[in-house]
Amino acid sequence: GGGETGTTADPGAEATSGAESAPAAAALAGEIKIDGSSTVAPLIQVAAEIFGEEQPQVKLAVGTSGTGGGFEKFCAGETAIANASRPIKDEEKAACTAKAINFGELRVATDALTVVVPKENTWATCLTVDQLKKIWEPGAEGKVMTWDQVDPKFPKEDLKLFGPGTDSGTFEYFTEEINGEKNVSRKDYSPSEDDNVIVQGVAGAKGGLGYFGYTYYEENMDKLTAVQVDSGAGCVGPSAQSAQDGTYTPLSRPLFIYPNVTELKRPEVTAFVDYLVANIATIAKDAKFITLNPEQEAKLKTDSASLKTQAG
Amino acid sequence: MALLSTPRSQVDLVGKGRPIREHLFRIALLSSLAVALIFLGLLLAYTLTEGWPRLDSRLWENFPSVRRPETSGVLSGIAGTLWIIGLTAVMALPTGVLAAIYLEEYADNTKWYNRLIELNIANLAAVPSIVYGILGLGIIARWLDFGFTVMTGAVTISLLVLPIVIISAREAIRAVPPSIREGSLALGATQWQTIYRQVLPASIPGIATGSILALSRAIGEAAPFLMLGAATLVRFNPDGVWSSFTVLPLQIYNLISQSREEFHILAAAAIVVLLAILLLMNSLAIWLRNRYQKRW
Amino acid sequence: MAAGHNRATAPGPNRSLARSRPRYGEAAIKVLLLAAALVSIATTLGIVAALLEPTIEFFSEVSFGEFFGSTSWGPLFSPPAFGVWPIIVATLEITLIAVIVAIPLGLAAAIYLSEYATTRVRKIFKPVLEVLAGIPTVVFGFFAFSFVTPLLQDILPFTLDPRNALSAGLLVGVMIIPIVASLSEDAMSAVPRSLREGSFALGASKMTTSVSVVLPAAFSGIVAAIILAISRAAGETMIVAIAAGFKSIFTFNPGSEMATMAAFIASAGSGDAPVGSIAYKTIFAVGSLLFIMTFAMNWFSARMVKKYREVYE
Amino acid sequence: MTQPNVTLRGPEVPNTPGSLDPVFTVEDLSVFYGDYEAVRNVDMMIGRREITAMIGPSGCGKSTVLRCFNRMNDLIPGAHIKGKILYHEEDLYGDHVDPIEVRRRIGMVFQKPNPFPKSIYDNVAYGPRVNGMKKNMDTVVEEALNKAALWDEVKDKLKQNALSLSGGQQQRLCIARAIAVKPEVILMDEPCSALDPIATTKIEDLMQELRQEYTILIVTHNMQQAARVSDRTAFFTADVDSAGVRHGRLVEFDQTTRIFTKPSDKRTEDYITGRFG
Amino acid sequence: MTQPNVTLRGPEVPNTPGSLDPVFTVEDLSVFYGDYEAVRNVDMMIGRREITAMIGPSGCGKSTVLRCFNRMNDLIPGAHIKGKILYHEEDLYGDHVDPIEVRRRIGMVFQKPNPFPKSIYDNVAYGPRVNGMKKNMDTVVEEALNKAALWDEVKDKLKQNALSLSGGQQQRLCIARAIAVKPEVILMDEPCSALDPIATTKIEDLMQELRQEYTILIVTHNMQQAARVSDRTAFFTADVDSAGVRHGRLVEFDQTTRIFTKPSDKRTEDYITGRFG
Ligand SMILES: Nc1ncnc2c1ncn2[C@@H]1O[C@H](COP(=O)(O)OP(=O)(O)OP(=O)(O)O)[C@@H](O)[C@H]1O
Ligand SMILES: Nc1ncnc2c1ncn2[C@@H]1O[C@H](COP(=O)(O)OP(=O)(O)OP(=O)(O)O)[C@@H](O)[C@H]1O
Ligand SMILES: [Mg+2]
Ligand SMILES: [Mg+2]
Repeated sequence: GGGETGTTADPGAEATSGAESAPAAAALAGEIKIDGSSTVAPLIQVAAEIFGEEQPQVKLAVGTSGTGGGFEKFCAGETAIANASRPIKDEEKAACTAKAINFGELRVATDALTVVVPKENTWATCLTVDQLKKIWEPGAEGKVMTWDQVDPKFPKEDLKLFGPGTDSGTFEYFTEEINGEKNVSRKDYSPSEDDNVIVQGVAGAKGGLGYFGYTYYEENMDKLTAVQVDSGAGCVGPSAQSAQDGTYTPLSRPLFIYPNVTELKRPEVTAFVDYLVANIATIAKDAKFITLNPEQEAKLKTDSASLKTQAG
Repeated sequence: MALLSTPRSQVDLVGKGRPIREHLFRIALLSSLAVALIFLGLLLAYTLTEGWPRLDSRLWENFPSVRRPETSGVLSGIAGTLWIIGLTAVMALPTGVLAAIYLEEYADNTKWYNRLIELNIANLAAVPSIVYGILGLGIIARWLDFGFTVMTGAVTISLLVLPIVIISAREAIRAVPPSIREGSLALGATQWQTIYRQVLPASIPGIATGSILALSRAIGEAAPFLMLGAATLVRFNPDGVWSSFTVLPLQIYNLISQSREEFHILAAAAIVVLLAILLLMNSLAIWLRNRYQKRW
Repeated sequence: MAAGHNRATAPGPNRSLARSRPRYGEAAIKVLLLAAALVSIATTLGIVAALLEPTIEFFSEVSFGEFFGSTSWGPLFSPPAFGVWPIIVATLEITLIAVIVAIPLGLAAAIYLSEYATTRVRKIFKPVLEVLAGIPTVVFGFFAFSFVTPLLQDILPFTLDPRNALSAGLLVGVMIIPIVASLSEDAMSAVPRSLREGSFALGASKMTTSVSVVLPAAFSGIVAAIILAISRAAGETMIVAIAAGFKSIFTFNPGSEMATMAAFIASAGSGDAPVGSIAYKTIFAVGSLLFIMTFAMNWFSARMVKKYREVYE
Repeated sequence: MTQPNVTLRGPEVPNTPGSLDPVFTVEDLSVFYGDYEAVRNVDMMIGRREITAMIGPSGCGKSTVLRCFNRMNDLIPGAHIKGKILYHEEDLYGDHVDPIEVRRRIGMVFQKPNPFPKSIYDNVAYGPRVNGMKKNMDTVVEEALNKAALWDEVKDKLKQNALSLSGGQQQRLCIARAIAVKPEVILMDEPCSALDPIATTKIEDLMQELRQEYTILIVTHNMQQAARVSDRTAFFTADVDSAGVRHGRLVEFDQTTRIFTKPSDKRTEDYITGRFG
Repeated sequence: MTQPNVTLRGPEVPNTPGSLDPVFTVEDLSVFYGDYEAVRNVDMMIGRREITAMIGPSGCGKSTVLRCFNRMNDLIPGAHIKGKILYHEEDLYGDHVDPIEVRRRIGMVFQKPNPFPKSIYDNVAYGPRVNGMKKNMDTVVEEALNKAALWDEVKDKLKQNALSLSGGQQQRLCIARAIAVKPEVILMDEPCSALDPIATTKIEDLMQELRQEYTILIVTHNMQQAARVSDRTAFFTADVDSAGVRHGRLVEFDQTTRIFTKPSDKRTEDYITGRFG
């Protein structure tokens, strides 16, 4: 036994030794509020989880108010980081400026919007952008109701449409790319924030068709087939490869986070962003996101470094 | 004299086949009640079987995780719910009871403003909870600048249950017979002495029962939190009233929305936890009522 | 005259009846109590304040005619459509289904509890109804979506969307049964026993007495119960968000997915409509409409109760 | 003994003891509420087309006994009887007897007027309707209201809510309602105690009228009223047994004139001279 | 006229008309419930250490008038008075008068015994406590229970809940409770109507005792009781005015012996001889 050291039991000495033995660098604390796109959320949630295991005192709250909702809170100074599935809009920038909130933009991943049909669907292996437009444009509402109206070669099967809610960045992006203008879409589809409903809906109807982020497709490959998209250069299916190299057009898109520069002065926020940037490949893989290609990853690193210098 | 007597034949008191209709009616009534109860049973059985595989300590010891559904739990939701309920109890119950005392013991309801208060309370009890969410968002979070914190959630929920607390407390107070009040006042007690020493002690069991039932409604609310954008992935417990938080019903809503089957099982298991808390509170209410209810 | 010889037992005329000590406490308490009662008024004012400004702004951009005169709803689409009827119809349809479920079942349960059940039976069933009333609506939503809808899809001859008005309506109905049952039971128990005895003494059966004496006498209370239940149903959010979905097209088909007003508020409110945008204001406009609808119903209910209350007692 | 302060109906008393033609014969009746024996060992007879009054201090079981005659006590959980009540030689509590049928034959009027919250017409028509009568309702209603001396006062407002009537009118309406099903007997439990003197007088006059056709049993706490209107009087009281439990008992049953002039029991005398109660 | 059937307290009646030493002087009192004038133009005096009884048919306003004496009517929204009640020359409804002080001085016992759901001791101690008395509570309680003739029956179970007492004991407890605050006057509204004969006798005896020290006002529907216990009697009745509205009125106020032997008003005579009510 080491009972002999008992003589040093003096309160003052103990206090000093306690202070010294505290790890000076590691233990960060504080709360980091993050909100925004539900598409980006899983990536940040995974990052938050892993980071949280190393820094249990740092409290990360991740909300999913949607890209716009996230910016709203962000520019009101309520959150430290905004998640976005599209670049910030000018109005939103103005709102941030009005509140003197400086921010930076970091591209953290790539998404491939995936058009899915059920396994029983054998005909729609590849659709052109025009065909997708024919299905989704406002003029189709109440008119294009069966597959043979899209292409006479397709069977006369009822067309059942599913998609994300109108308030998501995904909807905005898809409508812009396919219908040519943001938020322009037929209204008689089943919108859902809940991708599970899209999966179930499409899988449950022979003539079903829907679209959502690539992640969800990966999770449900057993139930759904991804449609190849032909934007003029032949049919390309969604995959990490095609999204990264840009051949999956027009439906691949960048995903961002926007840190508040002032908030970056807090060590725990910097630490989190640093951690995310340093481990972006593993995190994205873990969250089943399409990772950045090397150039994109290099840009992320330089962008985040310059943000840190801004914050001082 | 016998001539005046009613003939024996006229004195037949046998019924005329009424019982069958009566029985059918009774059975119809009973089965209506049964339908509601069967639903309750079915619902409990369904969630219990669905959630069974995940009904273990992982559920209440772990924080939610998107990476590992198998170890994911709802600890932060349970903690958030307890915070909200605790604060709601502290804010809504005293306010509600005081308001009920005012309305029952002081308010002269020939006065327009007292009638307005009453009508207003009845009306608030019917206002959809999502509208309270708008109130929380627009006034409490933004205008009062409480942000998206436990405090905002608790104030919103307090306002939501306040009418229910007031209504049930009024009933409990009204159940105290007027003769008790008269007896006290006739001895020269002031009105507040009468209330504090006679009316309140006699109505406490009723008030407690009503309050518990009101709080058990608060426990299940999700809609206002949806409006308040309470964070969904919270991997910590609130450490104060100005902390971020999530609540159990909102977590359940989010788990249901996940596409992975594991999360649905987790949702069912979380529902069982929520229902268990609820049943516990209800049993407490029933016990209180049976134990202390006064029959005048 | 023997006045005042024993002060202890007879205070006598020499002591004034004026307040012997000031009672500021009593007044302070009354103010405190009134303040507590006024919190409810403040709540209403808060709701109105939260709703009013964005609603006014909304109607300065969107005309009443468009709001109430069109059947195309899609404030977040481009170009936006502001015909509110699809979500009103969905709200009414789900409420109607709920009411069709809840009124007969709830009333029958109430009659049973009030007129037939023994004290012991009532003591068991009332708490059980309370439990049913306390079940979180997410739970009902989950049950509707993952159990009732698949079940109905199997047994019903027509197609049912994965999210549909029918099963949401059914579950909203189950949710409001306890409200109807327990408030109606209160109203029926309040009917004086003498009325029942009067009926029995005339040779009426229990069924006749319940249906033609007790029910009419409790009418105003029952109406109030039903109206409260209707406003709960109309404003229910989680069940419809989970089980009825968000598709806002103008349809009466209960098998199809449809968004109610509350579901719209929930989805748009938790979504990304930027503050100040017309889409954001739409949330408040719909919120105002919902608030006004419940307000109107309750005002009507209060009048009914007042009108018929004097009828007995 | 001070002379009781009562006005007795002299000449019209038609029955001498021997002439009682029994509608009910009560044999050793005890009434229980659960385990509690509220009334013990009652023996009495109710004569046809007579008015029988039941008097006694509060809680002595007058209402309890009265309600046995039309089986209203069946509605109270736990209430049951021992002994027998014969209605024209038939056991009122026999197995084959339908209490609903009993109540149709034996009407009842309560202490507080309890009209249904319906129109005057519907109140009177209620009984005939629930008893399956369909035709000539107007005639039935008019006849019943006439017999209850109410027709003239209400004939122009039959559709009006019955609750808009005055207390005395309401009580006469309740009598009309009872008459409308053409019962043989009418039971009345303190029918005037909620009424003012003028309304009381009207009801008492009405009882004298009804006596021509109906057998009437009335419970009253007003001795003067019993003396004024009844042919026979039953005096009940409550005594405490060795275990300290109170039980109601029939002390004396006789012609009203005898009860009020020459009671044979000391307790009756004490009661009617106001020494207690 | 039939001789009223009453037993009058003969020798103890101490007051001849001239000797009335007024505690209350009621001058032209009318009592309103909102717009309804329930009682009209009452003039009477309540003599010190006397028992004054108020009798009359139901609804004639006895309780209404009684409750004016300790301002209990203040608690009913809309209730107010016209006229004056002087309490030892001081206007009971004067601006400076504190109704709570009034009620401390003028105690009240109700129709149905209403003990608080607390221990016997706490029931009696309640009044002194709310009036700020702190010391010697045990003595106060014992004294009050003694005066109410209840001490011997309850002295071993003072901590027991008051609701476990019998009805008569409960009523005596309520009297003890009223006495404990040392009032000058005790108002009693039909204090025996919910009690059995034996309990009634006990309360009546108690009133005779209390009369040595307190001024007592009692409302009763039992004329025999009024005759037995009171020194003076006020007879109220209700009449209907030209608009068809009923108002209570004081018909006659006099020494009890006179009221019951030589009433000067026909209505009093009718009432006490049982011709109505
Ligand atoms: N439903 C009941 N359950 C139990 N006990 C009862 C019930 N009804 C009456 N009693 C008891 O039976 C006894 C007789 O009551 P009853 O009502 O018959 O008396 P009463 O003579 O009509 O008195 P009153 O003049 O006050 O109407 C009383 O002790 C009473 O408490
Ligand atoms: N709170 C009240 N509001 C309105 N009217 C009332 C109120 N209390 C009593 N009255 C009316 O005042 C009149 C007198 O009532 P009060 O209770 O004084 O009569 P009472 O002589 O005590 O009768 P009873 O012998 O039945 O107790 C009645 O017509 C009654 O309806
Ligand atoms: Mg009775
Ligand atoms: Mg009275």
